[in-house]
Amino acid sequence: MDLTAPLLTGYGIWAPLVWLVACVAAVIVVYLLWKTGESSYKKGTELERPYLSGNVEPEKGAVHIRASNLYWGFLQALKGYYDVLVPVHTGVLTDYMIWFVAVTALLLVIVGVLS
Amino acid sequence: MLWNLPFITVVVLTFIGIVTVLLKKNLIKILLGINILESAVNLFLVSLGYREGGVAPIFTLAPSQLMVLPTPQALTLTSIVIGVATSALVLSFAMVLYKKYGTVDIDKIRRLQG
Amino acid sequence: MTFADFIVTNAPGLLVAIPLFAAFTCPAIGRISAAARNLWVMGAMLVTAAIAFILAFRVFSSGTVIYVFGAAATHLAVPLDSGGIPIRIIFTVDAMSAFMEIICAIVGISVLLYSMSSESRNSSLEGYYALYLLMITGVFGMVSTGDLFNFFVFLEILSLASAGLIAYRIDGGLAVEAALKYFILSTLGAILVLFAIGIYYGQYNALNIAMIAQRMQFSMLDKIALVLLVAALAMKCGAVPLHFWTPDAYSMAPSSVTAFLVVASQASLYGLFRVVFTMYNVTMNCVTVGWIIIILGVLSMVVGVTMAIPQKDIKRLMAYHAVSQTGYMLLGVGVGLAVLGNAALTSAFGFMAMEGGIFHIFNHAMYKGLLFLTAGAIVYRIGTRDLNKMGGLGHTMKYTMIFFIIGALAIAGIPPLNGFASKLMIYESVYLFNPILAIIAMVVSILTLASFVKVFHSVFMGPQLPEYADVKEAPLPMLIGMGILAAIVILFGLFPQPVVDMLVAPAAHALADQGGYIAAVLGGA
Amino acid sequence: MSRIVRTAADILYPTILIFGLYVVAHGHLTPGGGFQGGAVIATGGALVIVAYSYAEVREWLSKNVLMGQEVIGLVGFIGVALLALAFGQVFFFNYLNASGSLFGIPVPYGINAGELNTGGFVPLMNFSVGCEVWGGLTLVILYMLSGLEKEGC
Repeated sequence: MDLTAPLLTGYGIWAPLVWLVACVAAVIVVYLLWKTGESSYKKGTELERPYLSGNVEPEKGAVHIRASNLYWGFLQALKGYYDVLVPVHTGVLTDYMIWFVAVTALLLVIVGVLS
Repeated sequence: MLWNLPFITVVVLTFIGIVTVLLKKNLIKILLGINILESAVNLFLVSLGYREGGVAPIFTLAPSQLMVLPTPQALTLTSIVIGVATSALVLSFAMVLYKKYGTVDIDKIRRLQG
Repeated sequence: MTFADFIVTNAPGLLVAIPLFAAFTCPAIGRISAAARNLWVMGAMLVTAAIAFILAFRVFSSGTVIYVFGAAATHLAVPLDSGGIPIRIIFTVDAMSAFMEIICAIVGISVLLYSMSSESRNSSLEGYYALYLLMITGVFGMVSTGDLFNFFVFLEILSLASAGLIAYRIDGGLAVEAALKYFILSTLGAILVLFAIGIYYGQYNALNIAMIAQRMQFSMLDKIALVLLVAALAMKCGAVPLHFWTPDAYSMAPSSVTAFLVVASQASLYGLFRVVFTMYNVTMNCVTVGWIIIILGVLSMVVGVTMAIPQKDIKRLMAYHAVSQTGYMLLGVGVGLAVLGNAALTSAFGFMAMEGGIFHIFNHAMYKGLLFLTAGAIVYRIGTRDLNKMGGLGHTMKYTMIFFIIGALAIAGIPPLNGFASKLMIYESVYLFNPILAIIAMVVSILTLASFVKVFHSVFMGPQLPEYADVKEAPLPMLIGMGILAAIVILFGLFPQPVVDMLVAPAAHALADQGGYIAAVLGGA
Repeated sequence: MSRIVRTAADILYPTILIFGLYVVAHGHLTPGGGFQGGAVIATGGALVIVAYSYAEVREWLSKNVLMGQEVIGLVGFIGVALLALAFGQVFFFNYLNASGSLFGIPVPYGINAGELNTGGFVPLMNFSVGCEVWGGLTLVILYMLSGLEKEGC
């Protein structure tokens, strides 16, 4: 058994180890490039503190962006879709059972007629 | 016609069961609907194994007599046992829900949604 | 007969006997002391897992193993005086079953190790461990059994034990509500399964899957039975639009149980594949049924991931992702089913799609289990599931964060983790079948990544919040449980081809090879 | 409940108990078996609970004993099946059948009244299941009643 064999997908190949080696090489190159840069950052000085155009730094809890605020735009853009989809999950057991029975009936019709 | 009577009963019971499950809002009644459906399945299984004029499938009466099929009866028994466990579990859920939510109306038990 | 021979011969029987015995004795052992009970349960789990590995090794090296309960010999499927009908309870373990058993054994050990410390705050854990071992029994039984009625019995054992565990922490009634929804739907599904079993028995006088497969006519009654089984099992594995119980049950169950509920759903998925491939195979209209499964899969992928994005409860979000990932498996195997009748297409991409879908079952169980366990560790430490209240935990829970990153990258299909390998197989083979399906699958993958970026940002990133200043790292047993799964995620990602060769390809071929299954049970038919 | 009901329950309970045990013991000969017999006995328990009050019954029926009964029944069932492995046979192999020992008489051929001493380990399993169902169902009833009592019913 060849552990290093690439994954044959019938259409292409995927060799994770080669990919990993390439990644490591890229990281080394990037690191070397980064090392050549000029180091102006000094620990323990004013540079460590966030600069907010002279305003006072807000308290820690207020800085953090909470989960609900992420992807607001995405949700707003797909509002029509979500307005249909979310109310379907009513939380009422009867609705869930009606879905179940209805899908079974639909499949009965499909399989009974088409095959 | 008479031969098909058990199967007609199965269809009727299934229909009653499904209607009860889908239209009733009381949790206990839904459980009863499920029990009706279970009886429909059990009747279906038992009538599948019936052979006209057959005797009970007990080994002591073995010689040269037609027996009804024993396997569906074993299946039915197992399914009854599972049905008892189901009923007990749903009833205890209903008790806890009644204590915590103050209702067994399925329309009002919907704090998890979305 | 030596001890090793004894174990090897009786492995399928012991696979359900040991967890059952341990579950039944658990309340009695629990009276002695909590430590003795933990040791007992863990020992039983380790022995069961070892037996599962031994059995899987035997199956992968020498073909299908059958085990006939109560017969004079283990392989005597057809008693001499029965007129050629296999009447006994039978376990038929082929490569696909062995594959599922490996999944169940690995996740079972990690989850049990994890729950040793995650549940240690609660009292009366005898019931918890007994039900957990019953779940293990149910999954092992479902994936090993060779006759339909036992499939039903183990399905019900699994449903009862799962419902009991979901409701285990009553949680102000919420957990009971989730368990109620899960259980009523499961019971309805089980009734449909039993109807289907009755139809088969009435037609073919047999319950044995191999016997039914051999005699299959695909008459009108068989079509009805097929639909009943497909609908019930698709509901149990959480395919849209029958997925409504999944987010409720997954989010309200204790986290350790949720990780195992993933495996339990996949046992139902296994049942679905077993029905369509082994019992019907090419006697039915593969294209129609294959497309039904593909459409269920695509709906699951899209609806699952889009519903996950706006969620605010961390476990509910992950539960919707579980629905979405189930779609990939249905898509892959559905494509394999749709081209089953066509030998050229099957060898061109059908098998690859099936292998992708089956490989994804394994990968999904690993990374989804890992993600649920990390979510459980977070909830265990900070006491809330609300994503809006979390933040800055990366400062204190470093190992949990690393495990979460591994799981999140794997589920999003980022190389070189295992999710990428199986998704690549699905993309490429499905693209040859129908390009639109492959594009949908890729878009869903991107949305998955987006959704997990949100979780990662809102849980671990940001400044350390004052209310979580004294949060500690998760306890060691929980980290070990997560570590096992994370190690497998990385290993399978780095060495995909050996895994495919050893486990996945035999499983896919065993699933498609109906004649081999029948011959193994009925003997060269 | 009234004295009439209590007296009737007093008289009926032993009868139900005996009948249930009969159903358990003849499980391999007549319709019935462990589950049915156990359920019959548990029904007797329910009758006593209805006739008397939960507070009185709680003193007679110990949950620990019932739980123990359940565990013994379950372990007995799986243990009897596992013993087959100890004899070098297949799991669930009926090693007692026609062995000449306990329940080991070969089944007599022809029409007969039924021989109790047949069936191999099937009667043993019926006893185990009967024991388990007796304990389990009574326990379910007791737990449900104790849940009601906290409510003040």
